[in-house]
Amino acid sequence: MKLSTKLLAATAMVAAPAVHAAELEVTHWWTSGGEAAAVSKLAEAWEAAGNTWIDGAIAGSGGTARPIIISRIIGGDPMAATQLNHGRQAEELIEAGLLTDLTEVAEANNWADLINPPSLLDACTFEGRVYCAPLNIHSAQWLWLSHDAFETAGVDVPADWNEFVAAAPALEEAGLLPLAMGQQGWQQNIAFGTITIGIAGVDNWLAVNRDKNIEVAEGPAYTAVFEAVEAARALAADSSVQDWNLATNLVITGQAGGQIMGDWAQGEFQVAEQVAGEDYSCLPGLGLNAVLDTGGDAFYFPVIDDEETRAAQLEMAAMLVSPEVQVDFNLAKGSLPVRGDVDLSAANDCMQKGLAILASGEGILPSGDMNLSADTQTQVEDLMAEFWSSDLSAADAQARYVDIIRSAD
Amino acid sequence: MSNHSVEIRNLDLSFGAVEVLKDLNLDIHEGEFLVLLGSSGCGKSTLLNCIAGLLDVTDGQIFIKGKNVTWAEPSDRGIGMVFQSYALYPQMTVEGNLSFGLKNARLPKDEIEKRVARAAEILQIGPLLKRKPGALSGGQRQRVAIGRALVRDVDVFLFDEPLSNLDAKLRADLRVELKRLHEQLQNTMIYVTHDQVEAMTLADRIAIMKGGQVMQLDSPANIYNKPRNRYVAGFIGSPAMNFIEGELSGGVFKADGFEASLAGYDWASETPADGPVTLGLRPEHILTEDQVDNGTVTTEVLADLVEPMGADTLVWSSLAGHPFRFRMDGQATVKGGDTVRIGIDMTRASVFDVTSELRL
Amino acid sequence: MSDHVSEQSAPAKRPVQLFRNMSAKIASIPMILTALVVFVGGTTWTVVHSFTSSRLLPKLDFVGLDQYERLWSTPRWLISIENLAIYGLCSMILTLTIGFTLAALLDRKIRFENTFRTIFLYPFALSFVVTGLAWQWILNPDFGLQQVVRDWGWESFAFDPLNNSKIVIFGILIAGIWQGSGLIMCIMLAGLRGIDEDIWKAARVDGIGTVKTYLRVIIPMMRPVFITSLVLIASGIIKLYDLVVAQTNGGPGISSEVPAKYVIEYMFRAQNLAQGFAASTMMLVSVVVILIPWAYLEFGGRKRG
Amino acid sequence: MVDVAMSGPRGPKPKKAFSTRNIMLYGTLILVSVYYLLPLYVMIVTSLKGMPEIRLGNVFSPPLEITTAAWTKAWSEACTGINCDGLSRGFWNSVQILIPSVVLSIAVASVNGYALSHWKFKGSELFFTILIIGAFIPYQTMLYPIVILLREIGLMGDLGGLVLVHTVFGMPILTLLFRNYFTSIPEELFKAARVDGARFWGIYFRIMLPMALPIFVVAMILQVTGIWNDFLFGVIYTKPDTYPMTVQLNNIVNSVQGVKEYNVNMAATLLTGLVPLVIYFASGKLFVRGIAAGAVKG
Repeated sequence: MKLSTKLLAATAMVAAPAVHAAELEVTHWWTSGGEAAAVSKLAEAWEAAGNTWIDGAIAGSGGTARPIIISRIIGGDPMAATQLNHGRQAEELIEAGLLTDLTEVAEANNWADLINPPSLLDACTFEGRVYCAPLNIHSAQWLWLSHDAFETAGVDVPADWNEFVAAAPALEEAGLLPLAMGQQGWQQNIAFGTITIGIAGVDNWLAVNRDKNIEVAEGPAYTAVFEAVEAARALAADSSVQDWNLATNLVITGQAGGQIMGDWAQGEFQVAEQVAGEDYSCLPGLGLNAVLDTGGDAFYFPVIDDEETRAAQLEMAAMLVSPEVQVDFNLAKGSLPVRGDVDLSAANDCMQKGLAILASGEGILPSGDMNLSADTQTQVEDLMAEFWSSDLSAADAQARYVDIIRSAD
Repeated sequence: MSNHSVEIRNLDLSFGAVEVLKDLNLDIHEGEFLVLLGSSGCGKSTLLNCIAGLLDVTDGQIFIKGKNVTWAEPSDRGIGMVFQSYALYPQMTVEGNLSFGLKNARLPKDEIEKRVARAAEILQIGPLLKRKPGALSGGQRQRVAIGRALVRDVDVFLFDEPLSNLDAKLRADLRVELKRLHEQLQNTMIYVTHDQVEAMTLADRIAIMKGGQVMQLDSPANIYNKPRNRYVAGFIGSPAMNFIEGELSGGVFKADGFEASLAGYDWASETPADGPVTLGLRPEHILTEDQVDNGTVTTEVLADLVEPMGADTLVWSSLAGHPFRFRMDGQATVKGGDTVRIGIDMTRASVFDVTSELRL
Repeated sequence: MSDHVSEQSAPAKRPVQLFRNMSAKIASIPMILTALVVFVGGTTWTVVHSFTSSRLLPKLDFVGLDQYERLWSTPRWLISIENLAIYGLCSMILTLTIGFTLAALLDRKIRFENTFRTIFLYPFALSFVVTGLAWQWILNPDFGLQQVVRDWGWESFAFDPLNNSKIVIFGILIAGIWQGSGLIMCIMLAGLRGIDEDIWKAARVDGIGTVKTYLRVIIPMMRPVFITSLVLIASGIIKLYDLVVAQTNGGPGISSEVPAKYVIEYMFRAQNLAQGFAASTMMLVSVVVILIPWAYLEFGGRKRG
Repeated sequence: MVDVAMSGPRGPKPKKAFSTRNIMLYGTLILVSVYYLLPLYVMIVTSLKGMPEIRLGNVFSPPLEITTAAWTKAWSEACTGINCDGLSRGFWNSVQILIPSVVLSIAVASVNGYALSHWKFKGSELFFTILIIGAFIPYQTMLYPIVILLREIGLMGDLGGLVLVHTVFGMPILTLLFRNYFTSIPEELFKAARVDGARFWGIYFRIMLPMALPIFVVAMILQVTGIWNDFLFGVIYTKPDTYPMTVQLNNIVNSVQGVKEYNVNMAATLLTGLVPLVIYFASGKLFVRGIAAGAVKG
């Protein structure tokens, strides 16, 4: 039996016509224009092989979709495939034997060699077995800058975070908002993480996030981080928007100098027909440390007690990592592919910067998802939400941060 | 101006297109107990509400103690009112119910206490003062409701069917108490009811109402003996008056197989012309057994059905083709199917015009 | 003696206790199952798991009161509690006041009563998500009310509750009351219509003013109506979630967080089921603490009345 | 009568149309109406504008150029994932969920309320109290226990499971309403029927049901509103093919990436709210009467 499915997976790999038509229900939370376009690439590829894609989109990010996905998995009536952020989220589902083992597909398709950075596959691996198919890479450590705004203020477009902070008074004088910031914990947490990498450096970041080193979290490097965030808070004091894309819009329209946001922000610039380098700039790692994390999306396949479905699930897993799908999907989504052997010359300046960092193999960080549990992340986000929107002092915030890291698991 | 306590002039009241009171006039004497009597929907309660100022009149005037109160607020009219449902404030004690209006009028405390004490004494509700209405019986509640009117120290009391929520025995008791109260206080009282026994026993005068108009305003005796029209005749008296259609011809009433001279009848005006009339005979005025020959005319009827009622016996039969009931002594031994000889005193009868239905 | 006789004869004739009212018991099975299995069973399950370290999946590895200790030292939970207290208190007072006042106004024999009543009631047909969105849009400082007033010439006018962490809970309150007060108005109106007309007449004869009659006579008479309303309002308050998510999503910062949102986010976003269960246990405890005295008053009071 | 010429006020007390009382009364009502109507107005106006106009103007200004594009888009073009057929996809699904859920939940709750009012048995009040406390539990905290329950009885992912969940969570308030209503029906009627030999079901169907129309209307309105507006249960206990309309609404409204199309959001919101709104507008008077019968008494 195992052999036959292996064979099936192998045939899928070489894109031979499928032996049978499968109907798979796929749950995800990609519902915006660009995202939906990207999903439809997946669906097209899947249906081109003679299968049927039943779309189970649920908007509202993981917060809305996750209880639905998990309820259905533990309710014994799961979807055939589902998006989940890879990382530690799925560990318990794997332990409970609720997710399909994809190791045979991974081995047949040589994922171990192809997937770059390898940390993505590591995140899918649990006790030596592979349980998810990585789909793309998103990185969060970007500073987006509006050329218009700096022109109005009469200063040069900054090349890194320190210049940006120095230019802020000029922006304020010109009646502009220096830093656009959506008033939501996860956005503020991204800014915090990005500033940490920029100010405290990668080693300190890893010490705290990966190794849970309390001394570093209490130490002067992190004190500087919290002070920098406190300063950034002052720069964003007048930013009253909630959604990240509305904050991005402030940068696009030149009302704000910059925004710290993940690479998905450039989709907004593209929609507004702005050109990277002319209308806006992007600085990975705040221009201080050219470092990117490698978060992203992955697909998991809940166990369904039906051999045909299982075969189809393996077929889909193989398809998701295949070069054609990787290119089509990531160009539509604006994210980076999970394998280094595909051609993305169509990508724009900012994407190329990201690709270059990936290709160099240096400055690649595992995403927070892979280091901190969702529980700890939520606590940090709550802390950041409070810190950014209140007058909590840097010292107090750091003390509470240390508490969270100390109890992190 | 007059010794009239309440005067009502040309009162009209309509709700939309429905005329409830039509050009109504009524004078009520000082210290009089006036009962407004009528079946439901006759406008009697509406009239009372107009007097109280709870309803705005459409046209006309209302005077109380010679003062025009047509536009005055109910509380400024010098009236007290007792309602059918008692309308006690359920969350206040009896004392609170009695004193609430007075406190609101900012009367001095000792004056309030004095009045409450007096009302409590008159109505014998002293022991109940600290209780709430929920803990009282129906009769007690009604006394408290009367007390609430009493403490207002007013000239005119208005009663809106105050006894109709009580059982028969209590009703009879309270009726007597009300009569005593009136004798003691000598206030003007206007009392609405649909119960003719209440009306006959309590009233100095009764106003019989129908269709928003007063049919007859008179003493209970006159209303009973000389009803002004056929409606009043039929309404007052239980069992109801018998009506026999016939002809008046030279002072003699003629119907199918029945003839009786009306000599000695107290005509409303001079002896009317011959023509169709209705003869009204009260069941209790029919003479039977050894009294038969005291009547001005005698005849025989067939008893269909006999209802012994203890004190007397009601016999159902027919006379001149019309249903005919009469009352006999309670000990009478008549059975259904018997032929009974009866006597009729035509001077106590009533004769009505067929078209105008007025008493002739 | 007679007691003795009835004692002797009654048990012989009476069927076995269990089979009395058999149809009624059979018909009540759905209710009994719901009460026992879903509500008692479900909450017990929740309470038991709140003493564990369950993460993504429920597990029975007990850790004692750890979750509760963490809960009560979490600023976000404390803010949530405080917000719920403010919202709950204001919402109860305002909803009752507004509901009653509107009902009283409608009860004054006015024209267009149906129109007004429909206007006050229609928001109840809309979900909290819709309510939150509409009010988020109106209270948006750049497009909404604040901007309109500024356009009228009052340049310094500031009303941006959704962006001001000190008053954000009142921004939510505005929307919450908008949605919920119509039903309360309806209940109050029904209660007012049930009041004996004669009471009003008696008060007028006594010379009591309209407002005073409402305050001193009518409102005390409507105690059961107020209790029904309070139960409805309270059950809505404790469940407050969708509205906050749609309107502010807890922001700015964590200044408009509420307990139900804490529960749900810790269960699903943070994947710390036990923490969420601990929080929902606390909510349940407070419900029981509030409800039991009420039930006692309500059912105890009825026996006396 | 003698003194016809008596002077003084006559006829109705003159009322000024603009008396202080009326100004206060109607003034308050109109002011409050503005508060209640404002969101509806804003939703309608916004849904009729184009996006550029929304960005420029304020939310209250009427549309300069009326366009129904947003409505069309919300109904038949907006995308949910890769399916771009708007809300229309969910409408019939919602109806299919709505009807059995409303019928079953009302049927069960009315029988409960009837048993609790006239057929009390040992413990019935206890179960009722538990039920009422259940009304206070946020649904979301019960998700997992319910999932496990449905899994055990094999109704997970089935329309039947969803109907069951709606019945369970509608039960507390509905049972309360029915219990109060049936309690207010005179005991004598119930006794008379028993003397006539009617039993539990006989009395329910022949005496109680025909008298309970107003409360059924209230229950129906509450359930239609609640179930139609439900998102959480609808999305968890069904599958993509049978997702209710609210899932599409959520997807349209909550798409976090890309530009927020407020006009489409508002149109979608109005479209989704249309069914309960129509029911409210159509049955306003009955609703008040039913509420009077079920909520106020007892």
